[in-house]
Amino acid sequence: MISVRESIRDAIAEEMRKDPSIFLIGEEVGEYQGAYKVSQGLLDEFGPKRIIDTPITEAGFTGLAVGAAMNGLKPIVEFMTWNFAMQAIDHIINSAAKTYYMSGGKINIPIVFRGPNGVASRVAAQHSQDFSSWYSHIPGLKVVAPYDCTDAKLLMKSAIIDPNPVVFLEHELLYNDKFNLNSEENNIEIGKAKIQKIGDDITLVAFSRSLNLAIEASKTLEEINISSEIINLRSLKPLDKETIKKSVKKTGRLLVIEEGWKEYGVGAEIISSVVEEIFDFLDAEPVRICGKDVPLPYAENLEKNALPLLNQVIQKAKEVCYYEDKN
Amino acid sequence: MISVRESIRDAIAEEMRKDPSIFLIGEEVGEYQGAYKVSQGLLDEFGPKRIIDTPITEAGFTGLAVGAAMNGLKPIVEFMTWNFAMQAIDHIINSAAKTYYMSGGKINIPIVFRGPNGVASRVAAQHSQDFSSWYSHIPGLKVVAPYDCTDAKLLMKSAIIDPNPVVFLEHELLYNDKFNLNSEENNIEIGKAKIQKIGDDITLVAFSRSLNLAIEASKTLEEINISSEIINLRSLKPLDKETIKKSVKKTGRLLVIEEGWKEYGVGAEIISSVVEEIFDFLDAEPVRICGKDVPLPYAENLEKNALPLLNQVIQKAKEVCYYEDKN
Amino acid sequence: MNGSIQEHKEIINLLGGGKKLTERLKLLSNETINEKTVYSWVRQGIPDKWKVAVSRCLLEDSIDIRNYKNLLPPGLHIDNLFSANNSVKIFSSSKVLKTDESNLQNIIDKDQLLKLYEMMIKIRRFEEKVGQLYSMGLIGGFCHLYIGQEGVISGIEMLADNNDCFITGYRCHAHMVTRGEPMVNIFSELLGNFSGSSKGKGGSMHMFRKENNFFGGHGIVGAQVPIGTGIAFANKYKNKKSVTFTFFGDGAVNQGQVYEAFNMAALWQLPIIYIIENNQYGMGTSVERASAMNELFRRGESFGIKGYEVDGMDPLSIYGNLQNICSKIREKPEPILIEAKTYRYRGHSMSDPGKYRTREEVQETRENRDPIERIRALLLSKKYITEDKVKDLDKRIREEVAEAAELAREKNLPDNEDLYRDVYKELDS
Amino acid sequence: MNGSIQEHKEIINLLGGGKKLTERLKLLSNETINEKTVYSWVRQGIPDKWKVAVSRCLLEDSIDIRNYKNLLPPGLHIDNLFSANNSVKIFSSSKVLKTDESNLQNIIDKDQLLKLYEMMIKIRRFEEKVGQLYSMGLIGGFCHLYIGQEGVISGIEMLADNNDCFITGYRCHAHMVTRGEPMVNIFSELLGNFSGSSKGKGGSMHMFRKENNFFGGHGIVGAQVPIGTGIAFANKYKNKKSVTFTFFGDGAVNQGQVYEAFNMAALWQLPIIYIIENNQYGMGTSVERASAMNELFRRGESFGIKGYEVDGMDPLSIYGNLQNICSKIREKPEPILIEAKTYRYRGHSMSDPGKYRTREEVQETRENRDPIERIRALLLSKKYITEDKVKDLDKRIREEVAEAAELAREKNLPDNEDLYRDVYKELDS
Ligand SMILES: Cc1ncc(C[n+]2csc(CCOP(=O)(O)OP(=O)(O)O)c2C)c(N)n1
Ligand SMILES: Cc1ncc(C[n+]2csc(CCOP(=O)(O)OP(=O)(O)O)c2C)c(N)n1
Ligand SMILES: [Mg+2]
Ligand SMILES: [Mg+2]
Repeated sequence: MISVRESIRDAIAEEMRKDPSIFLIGEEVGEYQGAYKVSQGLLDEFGPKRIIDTPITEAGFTGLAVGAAMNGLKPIVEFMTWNFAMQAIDHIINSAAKTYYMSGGKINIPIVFRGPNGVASRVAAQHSQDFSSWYSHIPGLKVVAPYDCTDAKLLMKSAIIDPNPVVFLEHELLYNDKFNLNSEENNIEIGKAKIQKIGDDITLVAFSRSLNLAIEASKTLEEINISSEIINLRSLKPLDKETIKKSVKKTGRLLVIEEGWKEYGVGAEIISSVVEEIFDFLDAEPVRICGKDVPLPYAENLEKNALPLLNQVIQKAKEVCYYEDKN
Repeated sequence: MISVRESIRDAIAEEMRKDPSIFLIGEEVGEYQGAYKVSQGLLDEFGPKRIIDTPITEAGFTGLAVGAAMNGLKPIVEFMTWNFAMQAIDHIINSAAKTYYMSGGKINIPIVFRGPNGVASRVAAQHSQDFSSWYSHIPGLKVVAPYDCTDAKLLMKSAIIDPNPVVFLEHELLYNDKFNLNSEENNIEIGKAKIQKIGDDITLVAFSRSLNLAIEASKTLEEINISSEIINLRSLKPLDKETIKKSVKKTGRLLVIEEGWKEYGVGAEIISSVVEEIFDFLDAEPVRICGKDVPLPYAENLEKNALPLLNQVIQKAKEVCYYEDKN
Repeated sequence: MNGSIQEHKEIINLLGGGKKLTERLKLLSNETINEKTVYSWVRQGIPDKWKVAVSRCLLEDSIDIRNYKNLLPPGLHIDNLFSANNSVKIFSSSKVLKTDESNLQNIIDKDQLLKLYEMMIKIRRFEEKVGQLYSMGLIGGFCHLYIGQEGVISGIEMLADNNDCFITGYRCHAHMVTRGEPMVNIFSELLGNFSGSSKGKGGSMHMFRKENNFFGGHGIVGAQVPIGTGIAFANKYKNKKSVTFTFFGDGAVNQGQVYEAFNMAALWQLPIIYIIENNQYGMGTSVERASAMNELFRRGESFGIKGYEVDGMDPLSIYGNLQNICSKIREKPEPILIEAKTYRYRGHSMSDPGKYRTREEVQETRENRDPIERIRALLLSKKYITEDKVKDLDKRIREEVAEAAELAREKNLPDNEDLYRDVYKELDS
Repeated sequence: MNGSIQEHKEIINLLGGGKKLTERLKLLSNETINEKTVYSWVRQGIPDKWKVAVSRCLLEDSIDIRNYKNLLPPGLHIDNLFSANNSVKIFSSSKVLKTDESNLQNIIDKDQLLKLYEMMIKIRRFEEKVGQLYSMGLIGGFCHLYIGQEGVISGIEMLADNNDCFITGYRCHAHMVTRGEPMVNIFSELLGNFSGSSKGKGGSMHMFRKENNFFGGHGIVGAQVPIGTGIAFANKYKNKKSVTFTFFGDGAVNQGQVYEAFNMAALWQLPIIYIIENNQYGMGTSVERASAMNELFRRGESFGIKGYEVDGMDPLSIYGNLQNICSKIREKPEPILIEAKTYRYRGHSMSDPGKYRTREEVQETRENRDPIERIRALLLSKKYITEDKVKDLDKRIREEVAEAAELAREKNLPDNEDLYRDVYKELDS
């Protein structure tokens, strides 16, 4: 068993050992070993030339990393959290994502932007935004959101090797979670979802930490004989519509779980792309259980309620499966 | 008849005459009369204290405007185009949209962020992004996108009066278009859509310039006896789901037209919120005709094809209405 | 001496001869000088008085002055002459403001000194209590304490008036306290209660006291700098004589938006005092590792903003040195940059193990530069207060703080419906 | 004189008397000085030579030096002494680099001068043709011409070598031309053809020539500055001796990310030359209206970057003044800031009516400072070329340009499927 935190670190280290043009840059990634300790030990192994502590200047070091990528290096940019990447978002979109196209394929930008995304614990609105749907809206970017250690490690390796800019959305509240590395997988293709659990009656689509809800809900549903298939998206862009559609064709029901805000969120795209293409296979309305549309509050009880809740998932799943509680 | 450009200007001027705490700030809004001449004449009337030319520092002047709003003024911030607002997006989201909530209702930010959004003519990828779905994802922001002069003028007035941050998405390619001001409307509530045209067989949802496509398509469809109802969204957040649902309940069919990228775009939210709530009223799959998921290219023919095309709208509408061409 | 006269002759020739040189020197100084005098230098050498001016002429012609070492008078470094180049207007006169102990000790009276002392004690006891509550698991998320830096806000508060405006980053409890927010409200906020300053929605980093012009409490490093500039902009717009004090850290000082704000503040002459609280570290990164030019008070020079360094561990130095600056700004708005050298005793936030510095470094500062100790010693030496009274005062404040904390602990969580309130302000109709 | 001796006595007392002053002066200078000498000043006055050093002592003690006017030697302004304050290390020695006509005219030989001339002519004719095509409606969108600024890129190209890297904003056609992109490809791009430099996808603002290290062509004002810094970072990382020339405008210079880049470049000593092409306007806004401190070459001082102003209308001045700077950087990487004073003759873009300046202003610059005219005159006066040859050359280049444009006009639009190509690069497997 290994933690998600270590899996990410290991992937970075393994790739860095192979390719001297890879370097890690960001705030506190070196001497401090990472604000969330993801880069623990890397400075020791690779030295300050390749593990680079920056001033608190997201726009600047992101632009710098894009320039380095244009000129032959492979930067991994750590945002202490994705909230701070808003300062740098112009470079992520305009300088990184669009350049390959604008140059007619002359200049590609092999770069990984990574860091914890979305909610953490009690850090309030400015430190808790989930950017999944924003980045996934942008052609030229690839967007991945790992759940467990296998996801984290193999997706990170794929992201580093990818010749395009990849947005790598980690989750602070998963860093400590431990999983076995799945020895049967040794490569995850960006753009492919995983069937986390096979089932027949309803398709639960989730990504990142919302997988926990899906898995928990699935167990409870099993008890009342609702068999759910769980899809772990892994990639948000490209989105693996085929896998989702195949599952929904089988189950006839779709429920998306997402921690981010519901309106204009990830769930909207998933539902729309399904109904647009396989409307007739649906036996009930497709539904979303998402973060509530409010800035994330600090108070413990409010924060909890602002996020998707297990009982909401179960309740909704029952509803669309036309299950009626006996009592 | 008056142009959309002048309607926006007039609304600003009328409100500025009433309230000395309103000021306009941005690049080239004063002496140059606006990069797109929206602020023509305002410097003359209101002087340099209230019409303020800034250095090219979007983050800085947006933050400054937010501070001014906290301290009792009502800024209207012009972004030369919304593309450049990415430099300032942290202030729009973290400083403006979230503060009312984070302060428990102590500090509100009455501010209008405005400027042309989305495609212009042949200006390539960095200057053509449509930010509609991004901003609409954010609780605490209101987002409006006017189509004609009545929309533009009355929405601008509502935006200025609103005690919350309002994102006002104009369209460069509509600035010159002339319309009669609808004398029957003298106020548009933010959050309310307009039935642009009544119809029975299919609901066409559009906003901003995509209304043109909806209106054109509707005429052609009329000729083959497909009666379409057109909804002009006006507001993207709050989204007027009631009006959309009411229409779809009647027509049983939904087609969304959008210039922005399809994946994770506005159409996704509209379709999802409809199917989630009134799935059973739909007689065919709801569909989207959107911008293609590529950075906007420069070449004339590519640019045209990157956007939603009239024939695609008509074709799709026929399809979901099960209309079969005779020949 | 002959060699040097030889050199001087060469120089005069290089500069176009006596006649031309005379004209150039006239332009450079207000003193009259005639050709004959200059001609005589060819034989007698250039007198000390005129050496600086002659050096500048050489520089203007891009002649390497290092060849003529004796030309520069003692105390003047060649680099200074470069910027003394005629074509370079000097905007900045940034400098380090000294703390002249004996002078400063008399600038405020007994009552003021006591008030200052009480303010600092209150901040420290408050923050200590916050630290306790955090360790008890009652406070969540990030929590940044101000312990060690009390002198900065307190010195400023001594010279601020009620109309002045304040804004800072996430390290904002002290500002709430000094701006008059009841401590119980701040504690309540930290505990996530409905009676908190932000109804429990903001937490440690997002607190405001609008009644007294404290505009928060911002979590994004550097963001408060343009916002503060906008607050000052509004004051000027409304013809208010208020000064806006905008606080930020030595880490924040590298954020680009800071310079965008500097430029506008200088361009539009806004009434604002930027205060860099240089506590030596931005999280785990020392100033030296983050800032290329680490005389941070000079970071406004490139934008025409004067900067001053003050000892942030001495509130009297802040008060004494800034008083005039502040009243000048009230009369004639302009931006000023202050670097207050200070230190934080605790970790960056409650979860910082602090491996980037030694215990000794912290200990040394606490022992030798503590702002509270400094003022306590002064109060005692001036016999404004006795040791006993000091203890009484301390006890009273401890009790006040404890009481406020206790009161705040009477849980009153927001109710579930509050989740959806305060997203938008209603239109008044 | 008596009055002044009286003053000097007072000063010596203020500074703690002869003994203390002697020690302080020793610290300030390398020259030996003994107590007796200083004591004698009480009676004889302070000699000119030591006045600067004494002034600095006054400043260090925050004594207002303005009370002692005669202390400062001619040519030294008080503001310079402030920054000469002992506790202020002077990082910057920014200065204006003069164009010494007679010197410069000989720094390059006939072939080089001809090459320079041809380069500038080529840019101008190219841009003129672009203007024509635009007016004919063949080019769409924004289109920014470089006419008037040819001297800048051409001067730089004279000292750059093949490994050096270039990046600029949207005003990038000239850089494409001088970096060796065939003109027909640039025209094709402007016409939106598949054979264009960016396959018709980028247009006027987004062009690249990676073979010769030209990294574009960027539409977001200021964005190229951190990107360029990253290009330099990569060169240092790879131990390449290349210099990166990063061009940006007087408008872009206010963008915050510029200073974030400056800080990192100085902190990490990257081999980069930042070149502000100060053409006096950012769109319709003059430097004065946009920049608080408009000696833009000094904008790096707050970050420890030296700056130099050069005449951007004189490519020889650029070449001559930057040659050494550039080779120093190659040996020992460091960032340098250059402000090239230049001018654009045309509107900001093709759609700019240009009401923010007078025709006369433009006319005057064209007539008196045109870089092409300057070099043409030099070529003629040196008899490197005859009037006839000038005409021939001009004609040849016009033809080349016309031919390239003609060739480009053979439409070859991208095909529809190209819309979906080049969004992502395929993994090589
Ligand atoms: C834009 C941004 N980047 C990073 C962070 C994370 N962060 C919070 S505080 C901090 C250090 C700031 O140091 P400094 O400005 O010196 O203030 P201090 O904490 O010392 O008071 C960092 C990096 C943030 N909040 N915002
Ligand atoms: C971030 C951003 N803001 C605004 C613009 C619009 N804009 C394009 S060029 C320009 C003026 C730039 O002036 P300057 O830097 O002096 O360069 P010049 O055009 O004179 O070469 C502006 C405001 C932009 N492209 N990017
Ligand atoms: Mg600090
Ligand atoms: Mg310019």
